[in-house]
Amino acid sequence: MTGKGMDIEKLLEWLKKYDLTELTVRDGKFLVTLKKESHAAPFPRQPLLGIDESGGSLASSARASEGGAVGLPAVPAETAGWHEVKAPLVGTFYRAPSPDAEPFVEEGDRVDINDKLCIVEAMKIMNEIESPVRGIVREICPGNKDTVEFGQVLFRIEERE
Amino acid sequence: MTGKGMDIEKLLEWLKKYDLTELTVRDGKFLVTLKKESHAAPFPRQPLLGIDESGGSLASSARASEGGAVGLPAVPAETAGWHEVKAPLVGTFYRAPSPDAEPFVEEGDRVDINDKLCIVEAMKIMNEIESPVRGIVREICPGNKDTVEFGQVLFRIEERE
Amino acid sequence: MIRKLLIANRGEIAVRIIRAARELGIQTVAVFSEADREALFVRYADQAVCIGPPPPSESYLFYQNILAAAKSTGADAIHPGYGFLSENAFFAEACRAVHIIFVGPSPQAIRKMGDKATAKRLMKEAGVPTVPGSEGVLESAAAARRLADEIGYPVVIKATAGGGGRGMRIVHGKKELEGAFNAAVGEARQAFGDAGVYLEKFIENPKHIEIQVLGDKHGQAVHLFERDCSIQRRYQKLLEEAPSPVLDDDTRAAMGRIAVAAARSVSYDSVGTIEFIYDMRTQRYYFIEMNTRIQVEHPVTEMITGVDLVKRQIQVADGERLSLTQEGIARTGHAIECRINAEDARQDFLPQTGTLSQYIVPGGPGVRVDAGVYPGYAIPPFYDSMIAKLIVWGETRKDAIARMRRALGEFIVEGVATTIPFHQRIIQHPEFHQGTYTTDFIRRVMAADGGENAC
Amino acid sequence: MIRKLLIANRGEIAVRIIRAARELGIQTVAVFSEADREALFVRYADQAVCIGPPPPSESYLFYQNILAAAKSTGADAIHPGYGFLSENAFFAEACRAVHIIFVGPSPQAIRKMGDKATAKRLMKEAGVPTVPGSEGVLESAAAARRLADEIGYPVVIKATAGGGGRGMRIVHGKKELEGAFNAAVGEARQAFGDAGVYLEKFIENPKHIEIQVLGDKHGQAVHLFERDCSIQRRYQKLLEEAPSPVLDDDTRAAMGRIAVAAARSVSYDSVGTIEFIYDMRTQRYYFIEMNTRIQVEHPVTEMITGVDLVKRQIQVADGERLSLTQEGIARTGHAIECRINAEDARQDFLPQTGTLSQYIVPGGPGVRVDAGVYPGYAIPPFYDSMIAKLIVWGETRKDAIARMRRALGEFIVEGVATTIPFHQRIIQHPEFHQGTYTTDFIRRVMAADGGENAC
Repeated sequence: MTGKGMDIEKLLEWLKKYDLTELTVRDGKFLVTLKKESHAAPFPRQPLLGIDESGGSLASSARASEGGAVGLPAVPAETAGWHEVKAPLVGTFYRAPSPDAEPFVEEGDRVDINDKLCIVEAMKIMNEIESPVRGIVREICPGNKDTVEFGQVLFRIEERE
Repeated sequence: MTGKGMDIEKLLEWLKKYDLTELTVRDGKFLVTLKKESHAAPFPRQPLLGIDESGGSLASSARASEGGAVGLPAVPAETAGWHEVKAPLVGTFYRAPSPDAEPFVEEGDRVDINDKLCIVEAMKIMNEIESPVRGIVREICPGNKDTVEFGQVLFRIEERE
Repeated sequence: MIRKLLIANRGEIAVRIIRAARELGIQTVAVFSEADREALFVRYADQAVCIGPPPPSESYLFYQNILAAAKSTGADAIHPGYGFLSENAFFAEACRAVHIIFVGPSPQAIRKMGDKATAKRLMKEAGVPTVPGSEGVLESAAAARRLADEIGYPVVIKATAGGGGRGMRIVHGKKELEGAFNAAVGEARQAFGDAGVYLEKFIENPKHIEIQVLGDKHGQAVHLFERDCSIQRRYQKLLEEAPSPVLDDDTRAAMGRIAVAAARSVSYDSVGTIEFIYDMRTQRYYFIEMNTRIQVEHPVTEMITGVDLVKRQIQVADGERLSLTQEGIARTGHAIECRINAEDARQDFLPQTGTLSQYIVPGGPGVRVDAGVYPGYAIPPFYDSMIAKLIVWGETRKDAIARMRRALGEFIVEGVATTIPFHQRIIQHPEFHQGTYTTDFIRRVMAADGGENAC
Repeated sequence: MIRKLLIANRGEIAVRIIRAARELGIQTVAVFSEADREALFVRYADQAVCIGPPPPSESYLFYQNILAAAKSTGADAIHPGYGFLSENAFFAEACRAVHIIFVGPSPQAIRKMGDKATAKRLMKEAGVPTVPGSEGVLESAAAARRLADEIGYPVVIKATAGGGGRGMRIVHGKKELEGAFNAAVGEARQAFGDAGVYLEKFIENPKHIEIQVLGDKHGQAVHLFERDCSIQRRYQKLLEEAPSPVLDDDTRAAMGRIAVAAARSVSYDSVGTIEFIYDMRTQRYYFIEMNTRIQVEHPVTEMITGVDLVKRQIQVADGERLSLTQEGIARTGHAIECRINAEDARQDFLPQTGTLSQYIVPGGPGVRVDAGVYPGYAIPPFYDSMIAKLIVWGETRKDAIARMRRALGEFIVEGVATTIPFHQRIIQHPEFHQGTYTTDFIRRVMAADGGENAC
């Protein structure tokens, strides 16, 4: 069997048809490997703070001491073009300036550049996070009081004039 | 980038063009990996008795205690169709019935089925190896008195009527 | 002086022997079947010779090719590992006949200990306690009763021609004896065409405790304490530890002395193991058999004594005097071994084949891994399913258990199912923590826990 | 009671700390930079929090995010490992301020030992031998001569503002002194704008020998013998062993007592190391500095004593009393550690990045691997190049060397160049076998062998 001239679609068909998890096509110098990506990642995935970028909180992703693999929630496809506002530091996420106050923003709200979005509290210091873009808040990812890690997505904003 | 509809020849071209050692094409569910098989095997190759099927003898393949990787001699392409006579046991390869006698066969000789080809001596027992085919002896792989292992190629015979 | 050692085995024990030889400055020759060309032991050896096709009978048991490989490569000694040819007296003699050192005991010792009846008789003569019972076939129910009264109930009546539990009757008291005797005789006659039965004391749910011994060719012999191998599934050991959590020091010392006497009685001149069953109720122990080879579980003894048993085995085979004295062998701490098999515990321990797509071994303090595989290796279907042994040492048994738990959690194998999750269940079990488990632990406890297969 | 420990470090030491914590039943939180998302320590921890981008100043040194991660996850203790924040007294205080246990000594001890001049003065007061020399700046050539006569030649004159050998003069005898003094003063003035120089005894090609100490918060302190860390390349340790092959038992005991006195003098309450230079000609030794943290080479001490230093470090940080007594600490056998760095010795030890396409670690008896990587892992370019530590134990130094040789041969790393071949050269060198090597061994011997880069 030679890999030359054999198109991938053909191989993909075989994969599906025969329910293969791996298909290797070899010809002298070259090797083509087709794998069905299983749910198990190459390394047993454990939920990490921050790998889950769709808004998982620390509370929800704290893992058992020797817990098993957990699937990661998929990012909805339509979010692809939205602007992501990420946590610039580790801390606790607050949607409002005080427990009794209204949230800074809700999903669907229109925001302008430098509008306040939330507070991330770290070591008793309240860090206000402002919007870097103009648009509509499509998603507020962490829950109120969730812990967020560096780089975790806090908001998804559809940019609009 | 999606793997669907992209043919392997195209990917092979890229491999060559960009001197890649690995190329992965991914689309959501599927993964295609192209690798240039390097000279280094996935495991550091050390010369093994018998991996060298082009006629390496034990003497030549004895490796240093902590020796490095050694390339394997390639089997000449034209041998592809020839019949290989392999050692059925471990022992010492003798080309002639006794030290003073003529060799059973030489390269270029015509042999018939059941013609004697050599002796493999094991624990003082002389095992005569006969030709399983009719044809012309194209290659005598081990040297006289070399040790041969199980499955090692002793002769390559071009089958002819 | 052994200068080149051929290893007539495969897998982790072949790697283990190569390690010992290399540390002694001895060259190594691996022999391998066509299925093992990519195996770790083949890569690690200085030389390697293919000796046949995958079936063991045509390669690892095919001594002609093994001897030819030894002679051809100039090997002056052969180490048989365990299994395969390791307890084959004929092979040991064949080595001797062609002037190759067999790294094991004398053929005579193998032969004596290889026959159960001979071994039991010899051990009795050497003062080693054996399971009390009839010397041969019992002639009558009355004879059976007399004997049972003498040795005490419970007793077991077994067909001499029997096996696998057929024709076997356990008798708990005097009243049951005559009926059981007659039933056993009838069943034996019907099943095997031989009405002969014998009677033995029945040891219910014993511990399996074995003593490691080491002798040289100059009449020296020592023991290296015991191993507790009572965690078994269908007579296959799964987990071993040293020392045994239930032996007191007096019993330990007594068993050691007896094991050395047993070894001396056959002029034992290698590493070997005297196996006992130990009755926790009476604290009595009885000789079962001797294994005249290095054992799978030898590392737990190495971990608590610091003695390299495989190196010593090679040295004594080479005629060296044992430089160890009994007083000089101390033990420190506690060691546990888990056998990591490529088996799916959820499918009745069905052996698995496949490629190790990920393989991360545990490390750090007190952790030892003896493995025959590597990342990316494809496990062939022809041989034993054990791919690695995970051994830990701790200052105390509690420390060792915590460490084993930690190490099992770090051991990541993908591509095939392994017994790692099963071991995780074992070491979390309260009865394991107590140390009072017996040979029925796996069957009894795992079944109660929701089935042996649930994990 | 510490219940959840945050590890403010990465790589092999983070894995090492997770192992210790897990064996103690303590939950673990890893913090990691964006470059370390796939690292082994992140996978092995119970929880993991990203704390910043790859540069250490924005992640592993950015204590604000580390403390926030600790508070957010409910960690009650932080282990700083080595490097990064491990000897930062301010960080230790910051932990205390937010009621988190810093797994290390008191901020006071870190501060005292962190300043070289203070440390030297304190050690002198505690009766610890220090390198003889001037108390401060030398006023004149005459003062220099008086001092040199007193402490004996050779001496070294150094600029107080200096560094990197500039303004440094080695003086072998009385006749050279005045000229050297004037030259050093001139060079110091020109190079640093500060003419101040001081004078010390010059110890030529010493051994670097350090004593492991361990103290608790209740005034107890013990030592765990020495490590010989003289195999260095540009002040980077490459290989360490314990015990030192050149110390006699009296010197060993004396150095241990002195190290304990040094630790007590600053109420030292954690693991730490007292570093000495040891003059093989005079058999005298001098305090150099104290490292107030767990060290890279701690495993060699663990291997010969059986004491788990990281577990002990966590326990004493938690306020536990040391359950060890000096008399109860015995040593057995010999241990050697090789640091396996992703560096190409043929390219002046250039750090390598790349993916570990094959990664097979050695195993078997007496072999320990502490690694931060796994097969298929991609080494990021931002951090230390050490990927693993290979540690072996043997009954004797000779056994340990043979074992290290065997283990290095089994260690297969593909995808990046490593220092494995370089270590193979070191352990085969006759001077290494003698054990008399000093800190100039790598430079001197390897150069003579055809260049440090040839291997």
